[in-house]
Amino acid sequence: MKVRVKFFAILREKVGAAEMTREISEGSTVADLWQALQKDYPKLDVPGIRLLYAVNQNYVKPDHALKDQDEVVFVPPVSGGN
Amino acid sequence: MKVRVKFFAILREKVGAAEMTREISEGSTVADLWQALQKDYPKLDVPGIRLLYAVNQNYVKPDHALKDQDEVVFVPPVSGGN
Amino acid sequence: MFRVTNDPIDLQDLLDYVGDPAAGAIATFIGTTRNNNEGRKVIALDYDGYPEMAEKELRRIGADAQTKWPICKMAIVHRLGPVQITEASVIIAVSAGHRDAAFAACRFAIEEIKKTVPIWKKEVYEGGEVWIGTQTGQPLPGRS
Amino acid sequence: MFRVTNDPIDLQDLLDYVGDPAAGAIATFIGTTRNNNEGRKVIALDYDGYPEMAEKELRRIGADAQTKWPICKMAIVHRLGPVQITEASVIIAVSAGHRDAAFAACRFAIEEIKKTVPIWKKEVYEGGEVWIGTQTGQPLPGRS
Repeated sequence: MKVRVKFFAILREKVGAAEMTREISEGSTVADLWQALQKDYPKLDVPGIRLLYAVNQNYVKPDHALKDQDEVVFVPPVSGGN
Repeated sequence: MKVRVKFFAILREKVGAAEMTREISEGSTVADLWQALQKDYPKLDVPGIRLLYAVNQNYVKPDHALKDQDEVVFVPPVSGGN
Repeated sequence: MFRVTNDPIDLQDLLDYVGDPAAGAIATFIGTTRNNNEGRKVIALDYDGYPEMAEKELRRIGADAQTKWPICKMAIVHRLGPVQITEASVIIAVSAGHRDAAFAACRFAIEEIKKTVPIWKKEVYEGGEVWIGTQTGQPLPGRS
Repeated sequence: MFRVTNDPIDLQDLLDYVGDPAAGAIATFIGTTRNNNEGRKVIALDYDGYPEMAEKELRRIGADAQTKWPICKMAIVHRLGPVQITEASVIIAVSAGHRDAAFAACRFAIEEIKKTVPIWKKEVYEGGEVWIGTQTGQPLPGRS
């Protein structure tokens, strides 16, 4: 099955793309997808970064199982500041 | 000696004047002036009202002694609300 | 910028005044005339004020805020005279490097205004009018 | 009114939206680009965002605020792209019958925005640029 991955901010810069389609196996979780991406794009392994996972514009847990045509975003730390 | 008294809000309505000049004796306090005014204008005795005293645009205590040409204002409860 | 006025208040004037390259946060508060109060249907509010002393107290509030929090600039404008439903009777704007200070100073300013600034509010409601704070003999906050 | 935009934000649009005859208080917060951060001289900020999800999160914040406080209306607009010194990156406006609720909901909104809304800030400073929140490996607030 296929999922669409969008990249923002530092991850977009690291991967050099705003969006891509990935083939994944049934039962893959978002955490699995992230590991696979890090293997293909070693620069995605930003030291110390803490990510949230979003599927179809909702935050999900790392063990969330993906479905065909899902839109997946790995969310780096948001703007913060005080 | 003479002082100028300004009236605002409910006190202006009660006394029917925005401003007046009063002759007072040496050593009079603002509280003395207020008592004298209440005698001349019984309507100024608004039940339950709590006043602040201002002389020359500063809040003062009731025993503040007045000087010639002072500008005196009796300050009813300010706008309040939440 | 600390003043009272008989004209409608323009928030943009206050924002222009408090704008500052060192500010990362601007908090504002706008007090508006509400169409109801304690079950009464309000038609308008009518503010009376002692302008020279009111402006002096507003400046004092600004100076106090400057000593309490690291803010850049503060502006307060209070309107006098009739203020219709949805119109602003008071606007406060505070700029600061960070939002904690901006919020704290803005909140402080409106609480102080309602304690010590010689401005009085007459509520004109269906069936009558009343000077707020005077009708029930409630204790006056602050110095007495 | 919950949206992201590439254009300058007009506070008056938000005020027009939240205006309400039942409101006695409007609190606003404006986040602006500050000329310095942690000792660096900042030239500008550049915001990236995931617009559909950002607007969804902003609506969620508005709905949460409505359940927590008796407010009338809330508006949040966040800008994306470059934001120059003194310009607004985010504006929040909240109307309520009374000021307690307006202040509380406004404060809540900006804290939530900085935790969960997928918008990222790149600081362009003299000598470099950095994605804020990413540079030090600091823990991400909120869900993880």
